Amino acid sequence: MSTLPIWQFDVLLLVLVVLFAVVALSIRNLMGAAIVFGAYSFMMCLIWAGMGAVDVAFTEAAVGAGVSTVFVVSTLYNTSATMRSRPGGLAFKLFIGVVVTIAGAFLLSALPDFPKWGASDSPVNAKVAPYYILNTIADTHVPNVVTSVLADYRGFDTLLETTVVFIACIAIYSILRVDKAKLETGEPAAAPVPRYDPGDSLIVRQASRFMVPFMQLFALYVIAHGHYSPGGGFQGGVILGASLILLAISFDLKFLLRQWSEKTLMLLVAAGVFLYAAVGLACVFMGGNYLDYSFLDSVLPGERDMARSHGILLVEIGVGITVMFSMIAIHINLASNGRFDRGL
Amino acid sequence: MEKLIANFNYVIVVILMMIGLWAMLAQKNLIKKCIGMAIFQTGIILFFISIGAKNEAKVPILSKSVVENSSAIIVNDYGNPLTQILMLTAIVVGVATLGVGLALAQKIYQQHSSFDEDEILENQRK
Amino acid sequence: MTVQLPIVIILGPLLGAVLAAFTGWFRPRLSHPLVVIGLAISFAAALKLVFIVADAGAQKYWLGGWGPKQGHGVVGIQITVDYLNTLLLAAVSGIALLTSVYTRRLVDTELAGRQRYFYALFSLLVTGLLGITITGDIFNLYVFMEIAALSSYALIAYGRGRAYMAAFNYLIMGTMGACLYLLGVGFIFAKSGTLNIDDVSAIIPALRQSQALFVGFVLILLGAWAKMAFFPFHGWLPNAYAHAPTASAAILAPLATKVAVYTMLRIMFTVYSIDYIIHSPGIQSLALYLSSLAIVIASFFSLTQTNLKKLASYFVLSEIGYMVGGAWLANKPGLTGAMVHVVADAAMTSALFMAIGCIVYRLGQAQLDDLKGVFFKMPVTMAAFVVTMAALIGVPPTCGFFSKWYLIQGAAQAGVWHFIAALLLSSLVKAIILFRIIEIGYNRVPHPAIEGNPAIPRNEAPLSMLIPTVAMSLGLIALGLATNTLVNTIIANAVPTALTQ
Amino acid sequence: MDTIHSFTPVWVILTSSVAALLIALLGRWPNLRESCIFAAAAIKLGLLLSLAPAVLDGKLYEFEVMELLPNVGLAFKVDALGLLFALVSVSLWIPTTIFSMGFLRPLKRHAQTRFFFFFAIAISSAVGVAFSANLLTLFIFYEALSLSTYPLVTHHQDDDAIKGGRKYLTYLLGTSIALALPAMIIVYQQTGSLDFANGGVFADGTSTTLLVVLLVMFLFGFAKAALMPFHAWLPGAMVAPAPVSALLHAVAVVKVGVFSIIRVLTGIFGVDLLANTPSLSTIVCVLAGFTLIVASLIALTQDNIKSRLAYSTIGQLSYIILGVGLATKSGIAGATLHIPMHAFGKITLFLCAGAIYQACGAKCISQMHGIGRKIPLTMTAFFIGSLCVIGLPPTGGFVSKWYLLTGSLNSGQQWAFAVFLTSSLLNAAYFLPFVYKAFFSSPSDEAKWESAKEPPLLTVVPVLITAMGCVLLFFFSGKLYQFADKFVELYVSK
Repeated sequence: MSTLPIWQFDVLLLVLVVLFAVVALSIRNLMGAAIVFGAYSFMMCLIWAGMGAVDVAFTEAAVGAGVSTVFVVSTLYNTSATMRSRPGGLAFKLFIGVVVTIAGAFLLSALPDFPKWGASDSPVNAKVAPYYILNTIADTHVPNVVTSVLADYRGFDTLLETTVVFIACIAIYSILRVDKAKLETGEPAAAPVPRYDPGDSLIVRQASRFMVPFMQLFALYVIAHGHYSPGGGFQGGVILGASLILLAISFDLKFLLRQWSEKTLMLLVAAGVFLYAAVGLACVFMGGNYLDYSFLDSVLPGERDMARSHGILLVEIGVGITVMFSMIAIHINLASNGRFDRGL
Repeated sequence: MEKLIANFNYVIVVILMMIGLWAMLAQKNLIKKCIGMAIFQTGIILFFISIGAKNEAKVPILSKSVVENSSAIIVNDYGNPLTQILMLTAIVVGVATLGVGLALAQKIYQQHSSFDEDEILENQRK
Repeated sequence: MTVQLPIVIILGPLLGAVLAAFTGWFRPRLSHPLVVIGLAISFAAALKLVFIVADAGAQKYWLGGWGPKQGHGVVGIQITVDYLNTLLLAAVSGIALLTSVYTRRLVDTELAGRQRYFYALFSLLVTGLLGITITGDIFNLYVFMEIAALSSYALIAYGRGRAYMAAFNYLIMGTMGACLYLLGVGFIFAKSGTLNIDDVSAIIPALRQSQALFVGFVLILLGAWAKMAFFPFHGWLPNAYAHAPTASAAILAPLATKVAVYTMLRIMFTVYSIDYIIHSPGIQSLALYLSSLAIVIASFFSLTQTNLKKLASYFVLSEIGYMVGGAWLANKPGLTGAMVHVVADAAMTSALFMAIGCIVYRLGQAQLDDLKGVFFKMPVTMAAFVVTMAALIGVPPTCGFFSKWYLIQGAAQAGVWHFIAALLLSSLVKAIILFRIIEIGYNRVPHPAIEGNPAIPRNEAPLSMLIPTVAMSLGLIALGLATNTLVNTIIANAVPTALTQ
Repeated sequence: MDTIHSFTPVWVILTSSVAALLIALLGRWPNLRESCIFAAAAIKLGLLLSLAPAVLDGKLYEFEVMELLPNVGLAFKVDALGLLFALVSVSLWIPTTIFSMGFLRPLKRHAQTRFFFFFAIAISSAVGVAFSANLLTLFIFYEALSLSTYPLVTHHQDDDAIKGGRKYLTYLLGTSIALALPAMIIVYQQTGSLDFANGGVFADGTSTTLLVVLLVMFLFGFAKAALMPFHAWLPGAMVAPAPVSALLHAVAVVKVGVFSIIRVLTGIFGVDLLANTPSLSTIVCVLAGFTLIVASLIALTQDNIKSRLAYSTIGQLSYIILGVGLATKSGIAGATLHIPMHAFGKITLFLCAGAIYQACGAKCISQMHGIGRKIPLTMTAFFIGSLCVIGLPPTGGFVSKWYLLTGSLNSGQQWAFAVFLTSSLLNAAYFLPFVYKAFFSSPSDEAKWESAKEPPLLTVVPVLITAMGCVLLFFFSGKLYQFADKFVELYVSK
């Protein structure tokens, strides 16, 4: 592990990140902006990996860089990638610029008051965090402290996080989905026919058909092995989702919808959250507080700490299901502008 | 010099946030606003992570040897897990908001065939 | 079993929503009753907790069994029901229950064919709002804020035409608010090391002079102000509530802003104690001027509106000025007034939007000058409307009067005369609007009882909408008469003890 | 001064509200509806008289319904002043109902049920104000009265009725919310209680500027007392039908305004605080005196009989305020006496105006020359009523003005004596010439004069009853003085 701070390497990365951010926002061509934004997220993963936050880097790579770029690109696919910049409005931009710089100065005024960067005795690293590191084996028998804190100590946060993903999915569904009635009446497709059609380039199709099984295998490993190595429900779920999105992009949407109908997708999105909430509820029926897996020891194998570890695994599976299918559903909606016929 | 390096992370965090905030408020293009929003959120995530970073700290996964006798765990060897899981939530929330924003932008484009806020306002007023 | 009540308040709507999402595909008729049952369970739990808290004090509940650990403080996530939030919990779940019954017919007509996920989102919004009110963990509050925000964007986007742009603006402002709040939490976390509200409030007094905590406080304040559409950030609210479908406005308007005000109260008085507020006079006078400005400008704009829904949204804006001003008076009557007004205003706005919903349901639109003869067409709805407007004006027996009483008393005690003038001005403006509506609806049409004048057919709203509206408007009077007992038993000990007079 | 804890005051208020409900139900049977009003009025009068003996020898009836704010509740306390005012308004309710039966029915006015419904509610809120034990209960019933009289003022629902109603509400609701409410809250915040205590509520340390500000806010806050700048709603409210302007704008509504000011001056500020802080009593007297003179002068110029009577009412109200402002025993006694005297006198005049309109359709005085010969009964009642308002011997008005004059003599404000005299002369100036012309000069409008005939019995009888009441008051003024004396003994120490 590199000792911090080799400041030359970090400074370079941080400056690059700021550069990418500025470029992403000033490029005229929106597609270009999306790509630079993807690069910006990748740089972010590097910085976080450099700082020891491996799980976060993994999630950012899968969710931040991977899937959001696909979302932005599929939105642009359905609309127009060129940005007609209108003259004028400079005064307003300057005014906002001034307001923002004042806010920035105000934030920086708190700088000297912060604990030294990287100090291991700062309140954040000394108050609550040590308990997790010291007691994770005794409590949950899960070496990867992040997974144990994620799914058990602060399990309620993760349940709500999964609910956020679930809401995003049904929100986008209810915004974009064009109900069948309008579809049959042959309403003229408002969006212009996209200029370039991905077509069926043989190389892309064969390569993706070859890659998808390995991706899914790796994703299942990530979910199952979340106890011992970086990874977990989110990352695994996103990779599974990404594998199916890869199929949808390389072939066409119909190909994916033949295997996974719209109804099963949306039901499974709800099923994941239901599984998570039901596990919590089971703990209540067993006499403990909500999401207290140790009370499931009569149901799950092993005594109390193993029960917690199995409880965490169950919950991770629930998260994985929801995240996977909501990523797919969101992609389909965004790509096909709610018509579920042909998309990116 | 030492002081500047030590707090370099925070300066970058503030710069990133201000770029994001500026984009959200000043940019007229809806997609640029969404990208600005994502940048603003990643800025905050960088802030949280840089609080929890520890010098010479390993990834917070307890090695095989320590799993047997849990008394040998030295807290300062391992990174801070708490800030990391907070940021897992923040990233996922960021993506969710981005998705909803893009869906709305798409629907607005379908109505006004333009992403530019001023054109949309004129169109609405007609 | 009663020890599990706090989590039942959240689980009711959450599981209701997930099940409603399932049945959305098999038997869509079933998702509405499921959500109503979920909300009923939650309301029953919240009501029971009001009585438990009234005599036994704050109830703490640790999720996953992870309570306070020696030397580390609370390790897991804690949810607390104490004097400050128990009333709001009962109010939010009660109003949500009534509104869910009320919106049945509205959803069938306005969102025909697109309502598969409406009730799931409705229930998730209520989960988010109840979560913000009940949680005892500042990061958990952020996650609940996002749940409430995302479902409200979707609910607004159900509207036609300009609703999408309004929802997009709301999304940008809402995310900016949530991010500012998260950054504020980050600053507090950096200085205190823990996320649990009780532990943080124990640490903060020792770090009074720290600039980071001050910046964190300002950030959270700006975040809360953006979420509640307080004066400088109020641009998105009128469009959002006016162009949203009436059913969404009926659930969003009464609750979303009040819960954001609660967040500000919780951070101001529980996390940062009262003497932190008193020692930051710069913000106090700024907040008071801004709240007076908010009340005056919102009242002025409401005079110029011709659409009922836009009119009601400007009322919501001016009511926020009441609450923020009351909280920032930082004395006992002012704070009591703010807390009473949070609950009272939720009920008043809900009754107002329900009455407007009935009018929109029957007359198809809500333009003011097309309301001729509405008092004869819909006598019961308009009676409820007059009672609600009387409450907003502050006519004695209703709850609006008592909260205004405490606010003016607090302002008089603090010597903040511009706030009193703003309060009275907004009551007068609302009185003018009420009597303008009475003139249009009642006087300007030839009285049907006189022979020779055309008889006006009765066209009352359906029973399933009428009963909640009338119940809510009568509830305003009941709440008014009960204010005194509520203040003595619950709100008096929610006010920080440092405030003597 | 011991207090009797009993529910009767609440019964008194509730009877007319219950009557209102019955009226609403019996909409379709007018006779049944009217009889139910008479029954309610009779019961109310009976209950009030049952309270009279105990109140006359110093006991107070008290009842607290519920606590609305820390140590301020919805509470009733019946003392001499309250009982007197309630007796006056209820006893005059009966003749007015008879009159409105006679007046409204033949004109086949619409929505009579609504009319009588809100009439009954107005009466119950007026009695509520009379019995309130603290300023908050008084404010609640004050607002209820404003809101319940709005439909009565806009009864005809034509354009000028709407305009009159709009002016009526902007003045009454506007001033009560903008001035009376904050003043009341500041008093509560300063002293912690709103009960009408006989020594006044303020601790003696309070700064006089605050007292002056609060006094002005109260004087103008209770705009029903029609002090000068905020008097315009009274002439505006003359668009209402005759019975409304008779009972409400002569007795119930305006007297509530004056009654609240008396309560504030004696119960909140305290008479001795008024007496020995010269700035407070001069403000009251100057405002009242100014209103007195200017209103009487304007009344001279008014051709429409109802607006002339309206301006005369504004003047007479300021009599009462000036009487209390003098802060002397006989001044306050005179003011208390003037409430019933003026009530009976002015209601007779308003009812006569209604009767004349019904008889010959004339609204302006210039059209009414010589009709005395055609409708002698109404005009004699009008004459007696005007005597009572001017304050000449055979009628009760004389007694109250007598006490007011003696009060002004031994008070600090000697000039009040001159003000009282000049305004009485002005009263005579705008009433007697009209009465003279009505009887003796030749008719100015032939057509109207020919068609004029005595109005139906139902409208003439109540007018005669009230006129006879004025005369009776003169002879039984001793009984009324007992009320005034008891009230003065309670609130005035020196």
